[in-house]
Amino acid sequence: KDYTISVVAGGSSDADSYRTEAIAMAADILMREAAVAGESLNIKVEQRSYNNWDDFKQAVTLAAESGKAPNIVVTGHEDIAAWAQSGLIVPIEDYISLDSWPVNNIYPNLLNIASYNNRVYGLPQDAEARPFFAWKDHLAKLGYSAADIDAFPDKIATGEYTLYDMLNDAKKAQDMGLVEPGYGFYPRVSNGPDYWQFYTSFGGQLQDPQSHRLVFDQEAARKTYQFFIDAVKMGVTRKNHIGTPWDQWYAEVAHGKAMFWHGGTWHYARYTGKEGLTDFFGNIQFSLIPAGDRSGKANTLTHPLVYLLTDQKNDDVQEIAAKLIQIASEPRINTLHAIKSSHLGITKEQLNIPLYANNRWAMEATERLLPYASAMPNDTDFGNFWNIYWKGLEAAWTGQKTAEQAVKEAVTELRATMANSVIIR
Amino acid sequence: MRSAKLPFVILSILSVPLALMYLYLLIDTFTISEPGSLMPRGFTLEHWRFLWQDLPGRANIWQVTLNTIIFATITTTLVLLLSSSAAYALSRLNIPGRRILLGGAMVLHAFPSVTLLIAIFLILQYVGLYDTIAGVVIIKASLELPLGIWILKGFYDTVPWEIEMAAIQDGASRFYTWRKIVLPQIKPALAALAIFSFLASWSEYILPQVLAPGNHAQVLSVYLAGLIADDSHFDMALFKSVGLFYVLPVFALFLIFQKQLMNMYGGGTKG
Amino acid sequence: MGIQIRNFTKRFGQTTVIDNMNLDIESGEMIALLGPSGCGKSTTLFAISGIHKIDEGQLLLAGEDVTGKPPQQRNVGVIFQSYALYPHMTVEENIGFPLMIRKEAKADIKRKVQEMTELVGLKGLLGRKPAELSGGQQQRVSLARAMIRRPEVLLLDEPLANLDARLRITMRAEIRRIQQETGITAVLVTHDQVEAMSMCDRIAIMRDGKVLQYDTPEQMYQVPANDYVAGFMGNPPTSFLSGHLEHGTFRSLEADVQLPLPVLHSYSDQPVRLGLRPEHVRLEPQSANTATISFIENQGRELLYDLTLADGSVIRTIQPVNLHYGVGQSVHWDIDPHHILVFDEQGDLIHAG
Amino acid sequence: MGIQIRNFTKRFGQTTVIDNMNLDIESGEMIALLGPSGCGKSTTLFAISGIHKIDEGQLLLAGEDVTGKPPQQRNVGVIFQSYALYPHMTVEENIGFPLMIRKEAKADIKRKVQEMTELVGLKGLLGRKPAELSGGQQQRVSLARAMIRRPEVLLLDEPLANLDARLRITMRAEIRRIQQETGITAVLVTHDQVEAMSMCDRIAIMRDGKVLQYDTPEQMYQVPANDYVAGFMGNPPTSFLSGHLEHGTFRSLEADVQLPLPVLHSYSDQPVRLGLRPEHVRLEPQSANTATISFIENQGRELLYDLTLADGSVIRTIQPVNLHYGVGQSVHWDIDPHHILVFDEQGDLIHAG
Amino acid sequence: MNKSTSLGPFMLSPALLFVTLFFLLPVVMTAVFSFTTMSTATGITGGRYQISPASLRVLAGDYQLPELARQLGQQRYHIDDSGLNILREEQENTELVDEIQQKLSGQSFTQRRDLERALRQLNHRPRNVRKIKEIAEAFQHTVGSEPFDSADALLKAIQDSGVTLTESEQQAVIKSSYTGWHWSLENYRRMVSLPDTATALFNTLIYVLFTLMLFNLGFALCLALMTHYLPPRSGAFFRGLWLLPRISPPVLYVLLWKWVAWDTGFLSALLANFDVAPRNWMLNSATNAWVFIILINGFVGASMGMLIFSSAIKAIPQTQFWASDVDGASRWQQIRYIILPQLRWPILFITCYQTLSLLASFDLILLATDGGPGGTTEVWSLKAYHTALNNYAGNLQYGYGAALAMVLVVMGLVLSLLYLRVFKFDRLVSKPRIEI
Ligand SMILES: Nc1ncnc2c1ncn2[C@@H]1O[C@H](COP(=O)(O)OP(=O)(O)OP(=O)(O)O)[C@@H](O)[C@H]1O
Ligand SMILES: Nc1ncnc2c1ncn2[C@@H]1O[C@H](COP(=O)(O)OP(=O)(O)OP(=O)(O)O)[C@@H](O)[C@H]1O
Ligand SMILES: [Mg+2]
Ligand SMILES: [Mg+2]
Repeated sequence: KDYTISVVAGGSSDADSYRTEAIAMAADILMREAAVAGESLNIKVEQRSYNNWDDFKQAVTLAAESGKAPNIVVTGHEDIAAWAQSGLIVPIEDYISLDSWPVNNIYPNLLNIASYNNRVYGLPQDAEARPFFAWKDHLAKLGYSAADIDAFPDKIATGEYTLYDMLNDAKKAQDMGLVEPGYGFYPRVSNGPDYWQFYTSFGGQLQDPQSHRLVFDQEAARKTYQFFIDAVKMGVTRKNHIGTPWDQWYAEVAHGKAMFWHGGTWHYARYTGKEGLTDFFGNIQFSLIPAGDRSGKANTLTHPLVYLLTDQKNDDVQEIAAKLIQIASEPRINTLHAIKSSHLGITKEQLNIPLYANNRWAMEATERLLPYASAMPNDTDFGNFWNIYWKGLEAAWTGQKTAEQAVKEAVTELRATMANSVIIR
Repeated sequence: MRSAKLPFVILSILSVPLALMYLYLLIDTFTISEPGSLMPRGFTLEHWRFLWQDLPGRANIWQVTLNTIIFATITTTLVLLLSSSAAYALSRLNIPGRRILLGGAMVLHAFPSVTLLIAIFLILQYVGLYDTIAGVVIIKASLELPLGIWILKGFYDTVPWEIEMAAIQDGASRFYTWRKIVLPQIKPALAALAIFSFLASWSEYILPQVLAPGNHAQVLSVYLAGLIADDSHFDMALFKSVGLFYVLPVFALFLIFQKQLMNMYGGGTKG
Repeated sequence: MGIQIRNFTKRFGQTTVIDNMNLDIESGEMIALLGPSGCGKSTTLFAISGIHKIDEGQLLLAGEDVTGKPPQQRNVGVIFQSYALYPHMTVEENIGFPLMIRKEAKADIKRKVQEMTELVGLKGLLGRKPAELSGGQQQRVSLARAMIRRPEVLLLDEPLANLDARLRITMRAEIRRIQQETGITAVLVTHDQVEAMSMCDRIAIMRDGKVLQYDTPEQMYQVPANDYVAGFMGNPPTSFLSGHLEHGTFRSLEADVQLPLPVLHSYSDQPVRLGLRPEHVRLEPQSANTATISFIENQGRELLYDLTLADGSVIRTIQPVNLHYGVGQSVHWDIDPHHILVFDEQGDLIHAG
Repeated sequence: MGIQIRNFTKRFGQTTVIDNMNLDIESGEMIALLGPSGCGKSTTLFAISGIHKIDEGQLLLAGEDVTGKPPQQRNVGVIFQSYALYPHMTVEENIGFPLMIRKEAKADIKRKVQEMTELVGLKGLLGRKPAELSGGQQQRVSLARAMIRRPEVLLLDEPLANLDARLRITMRAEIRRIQQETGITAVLVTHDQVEAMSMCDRIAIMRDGKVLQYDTPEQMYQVPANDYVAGFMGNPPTSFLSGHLEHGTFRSLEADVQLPLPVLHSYSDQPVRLGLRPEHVRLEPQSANTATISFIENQGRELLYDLTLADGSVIRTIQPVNLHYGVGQSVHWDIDPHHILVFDEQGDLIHAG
Repeated sequence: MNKSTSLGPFMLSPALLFVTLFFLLPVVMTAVFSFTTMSTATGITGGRYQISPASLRVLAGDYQLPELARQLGQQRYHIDDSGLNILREEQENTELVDEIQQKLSGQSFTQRRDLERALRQLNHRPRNVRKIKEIAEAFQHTVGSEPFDSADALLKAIQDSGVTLTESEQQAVIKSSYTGWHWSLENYRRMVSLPDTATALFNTLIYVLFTLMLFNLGFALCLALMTHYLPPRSGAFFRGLWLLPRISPPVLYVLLWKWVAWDTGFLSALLANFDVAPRNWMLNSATNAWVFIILINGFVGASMGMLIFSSAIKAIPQTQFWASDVDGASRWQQIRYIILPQLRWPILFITCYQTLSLLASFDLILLATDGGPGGTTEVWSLKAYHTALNNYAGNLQYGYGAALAMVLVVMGLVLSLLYLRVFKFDRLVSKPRIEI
């Protein structure tokens, strides 16, 4: 039998080529299996990657509306909610057994992230975490001993070292002239999931575990907003930091122009690759995002991409696609992607794959970060929810509003926009 | 004729920022200077490598350029065809509601195309032109119509009635008169509009991106946009080079056809 | 093919431009529509050609009612004031256009164009575009284009207006010759009376959408229906003099003029206007009427004198160059009674010598 | 203010349009530049006004060298061939423009415009836009605009070309009167010899960027420097006849013409061209020269006959209307020897009667 | 085709067809969308019926039926005879059915996954995951969270699960479980109630007004006038230079501005020589941001006006310039009295055309400041884009986006009608002189 399976990946650059190639490899394996079993099966895999998320999502949704959806979509897990509700995708658990290999080896929290309405819609394609970074040399000059620096991640993990401690150190570093003003704390330059980490650091919760409803914690939001206001006030972060060009930012953080910053596990590839930082571990310490204050907790956020199965109105095709996804999630195959693109693995067994195990970054990051990783909830209203949160943060950061005002307006807007589906505390 | 010194000086001063921007753009594509450095250093052709080798994972630049040329050319042709006939009817023919139609053409321009995309998509989808170059061409041409109609109408207004009368007297039908007698009179305007539409189509990004997302017919704007989203491998100098490559043909086109393009205005009112 | 215009009325919006006009043009005749700007000459032509709709009335060509027919179905050739040549076509294409429309054979067209260009004297210019031609040449292309399909009616809208004096004289003769040779019925619109007189069999003088007089040039020159027509005919123009008729003598006290008009002895105390043509006003030392020369214009072989009378009114006389009067000189003048045109107060002709 | 043009040369790219021209115009004089289209008349005007730069030579106004000065600094009024009225301004604004530029008081401008419009007969049209005016009215606006600031030099580029005959005559007189009254030095560009003769003190006849003759109208009419000038002067135009001069007699075998020219008895077997003015050609039954009438044109008070000679060449005669000849009729003609112009092969005048 | 009354429609129809199909129809559809709750999640073309946590929340909250919601929310699988009979009827593998009866009879499961797991332990288990799913479904005693294609199917499934509904309960369940869009005025209500609606409107006003006046008209005029007085060659050069922003791709063009304005950019580097601390000039303050937004858009916008004005000036007969030279007009007076009055119509045209262009455009702002700092430069169209088309979390709100777009359409419509009226555009239509 002949099948053509198309796979489309969003937000992918050259380093992410295994997102789609893994499916092609899986097809090869599946065909060989069929041949061994004496069946004739012929699968052709069409691959396509998009750099730009907006374009990708637009293309996929419009293609789906016109009945031309690709069979497999690689996208952020947050799309599951909307796409599942609109019927664009079907649950993968209808086609493969969750108890089978390698699905049963996937980290359960990742599999959870790929679920909606209690059903598993896709398999995680990769994992990552969003660490907090510090430039070791600056830490040393601030007076931290080598041992202190090594213990830094632990101090953060326990909540001993908070975000405000960090601001103070940053200020000190600036005053000492280690970094220029505004470079003490040098966050991500555009909106992104990273900014939920601070909300979590201040004790915020995104989803109510019982009702699965979104939660807006006013106090946590206020503290988060205030934190950035304070950072600006102390001069360690620029008021207009948002909007700085990415390539400038990368070049700066990779060469010690900043004291503290945060990013993603994949930054490792960029620092050591294009930016030419040869000794990553000698220069940069990484950890969880510190707790906001004593009441909050250190955390990190993972934002896995997932393989999703689109509704083709043809169970046979969907089943083949599901099988391909299943095979592509084999530790060996997934490791190719994880290492090449500096992401983290999805299965426990990957730690036993030499390619993975020999990669210091992958191993350390997996150990240090992944167990603490939370994720954004899958909810159709989450996009709106996020926009509103971000708008408030940006207004506070740039000095347009006080933290209180910003929270108040966010609440007003939340009430007006999504009434029942959000719990406002 | 009087001296042109004063306007030259003023204009030069006003143009400095713009000229600097593009000058440094040019310099950056041929050197290895760091971003933000004022003194260029280290000549290289490295950033222009896309011209002779395909970038990994991307279409061949020449194929993409060809696609763009085809896209722009067909769109331009369509704009010319549609607006030249519609504008003639509005300018010269005795049809009820001319006033309203002409006003309508202007009002059309008020519709923000981006926000209508979803609806446009559904229609294209319904007529089976979604994800085809033909679909994008049609939409782009429709968007350019109001301007085309208004410009050409102004020109039709200036064609002397007498030659049209003469042709009719000589036995030609109105339609034939339009095609063989009136149309040749507004050639300069057609040329201007053609160039203008070509420029506009050349730089169109959203429409091909959204309405023809398939890989088969990538245009330059989409190719270029594809280069930036890659935040871990973003190569600014390469991006600038491709950008310059994208701008240069149309810039040359403008310089060559500037005389024709300067015929954008055909009058229109005597008040 | 004769043309009959019956009760023709044309309105643009509220304004009536042609008011119930009647005009009979015989087959093979060439007539002129003469009148000041805006009197409706072009409008009349447009009606005949079919470009304008007729609001009221009828138009007959060769006795057939063509009122509702479009221009394409009337065999009418038009020469426009501005020639209306097709700027993008060569002379050859311009002239051949009406034949091409009819889809005649290429060879035929070529031959006919050849003939036509010889007729109008354009040989050797066939490859040029209108912009490369002089006014006179353009004129002739326009003529050739109108003639080539042998129209039964030729309409000419100020065809000579843009030509210089010399060319105009030549073209006048040319057009008239061709018209007479081919026996076409022609209507010439002009505001130049010399043109109208020299080219046409009959002239219709129009004012404000009405025909004032429709007559042969000689008749019109000699017996103008009213002072307006008299003023229009004659070059240099007729001078007018107001006064009273008393028992066979015209008198103007203010102008200090007295002229015998024995034929009109029956009138007494009749206010009249005299029309005096400059060519009939003589400088006669014996005359009792005096005037002062206020301006002399050299017209080449003759001189035109402005004679200012006692009341400041001016009459003109044209005289051979060999007389030597100067500006400011006082002269005596006279005119033969049978050359005097006499109009009543309304301007209608009472008597022509 | 006198104008001196010294060794003026003007080139457009490669082509020399004016070639080392010299012209002296006296203060208060009105001269005409007469010549065919493209001979450089307008170019000369543009040089005087300062619109064009002078490639070589000098221009003196009132003895002062103004060669390098921009138009704004020369007090020169120009009437353009196409009027160049400002289409967006009313008549009043158009005429007042030069004064407004000088920031004269509103009331003054209004008064002067009023005066000027009366002078040129535009009263009542002050509120109109140029597009709403007839050609003649536009012409007069242009005139008024040029005159209103009392220029010392007035340049007129074919100012009467678009007027009808009657208006043209009136305007000729008017312009001349204003020019004489105000003592302005004026240069009139025209290709109409009647206009040039009737309005100007002197005429410069130009061809191909050169001045052929610069003289008073009478002199030019009676003693044209060459056949070209002769052909230009006179209305209807001079007819020419080629032949030989043999001991005091002109002979053309082909045309079967023989005319005595006793004054020129010294020439023998000299090829010449005769210039015959229509007004001097007489229809004389006794004459031995015969011709056939090939066309008759009614000019109102006179008739113009085309006389075709044996070899097909045509001469013209103008005769009073009371003679009754018909087309095709054979006639005898003659001319007084002292009215004959004789030119040599190069066209230069040998003798004027 | 001799009559203009028949030729006219014929010649207009192609353009009319295009415009209707691809312009008017989308507008009408957008207007329709704006009264719906359409989003990615609801799909565009239709929905299904699904008992999901969200729908149960609505049922419990909006319809005050918490007990029903609880009932429907239950998941229960019970191995009983009715299920086995169904399997037998469907002629399933009898050995398997027998084994189920034998080993699992009487057992209950709250998760399908658990039942499936149990089934997978059996000896005669099917190889196929889908088969197992089908078998499990036979024992389902609740509606579950499967989507149904029709309301009737859902109701039937509920009935089958043993829950009987009253008429009103049925309606409530149908409404709350529908995943597609429904009609609603919510979008407009929401728009009115949000505080930054007014801000966006005000920003739009500033943006359109300043860009239009300063650049699209003012600067365009300056360019046209100055290049007019230049020799043709340098005129062409400057026009070409100023056309560059228009023909450059926006991403590249904005990048150049960032190169100028950012804290590592040209301006900072240049001013460093004068001891001015480097800063992000573009985002330093709201005022700065506006200045740059207007500059960025203005540089692009000026070229269109420049082209139209330049060619309009070119169309003025040269003799008028000569005449005014001779009349003594200085260059400034020439501009003031001769050129500008005759540019009336092109100026009006550009005003009209560019107002509408500006209203609808946002791409440069998006790339330059993205509405920042802190939303101070977020204009209406950008807001529409942000809220409706640019949603990180994938759920694009077509309905709300359409409502925002409709506001723009209405603004544009009103403005253009106003322009058409005020500028007396109808005078442009003159009566044809050929009356057939
Ligand atoms: N389309 C029109 N709408 C309104 N009035 C018109 C129209 N065309 C002509 N007229 C008016 O009709 C009258 C007659 O116009 P027509 O063109 O026939 O004059 P004409 O005798 O040809 O004048 P001219 O010698 O100036 O060409 C004029 O008063 C003119 O203003
Ligand atoms: N800008 C120019 N470039 C090149 N040649 C020109 C230019 N202006 C005029 N000429 C040429 O110079 C010659 C003289 O032109 P000019 O306008 O002075 O003629 P004119 O005597 O006024 O003729 P007309 O009676 O037709 O107005 C013509 O042959 C013309 O073609
Ligand atoms: Mg007319
Ligand atoms: Mg000239």
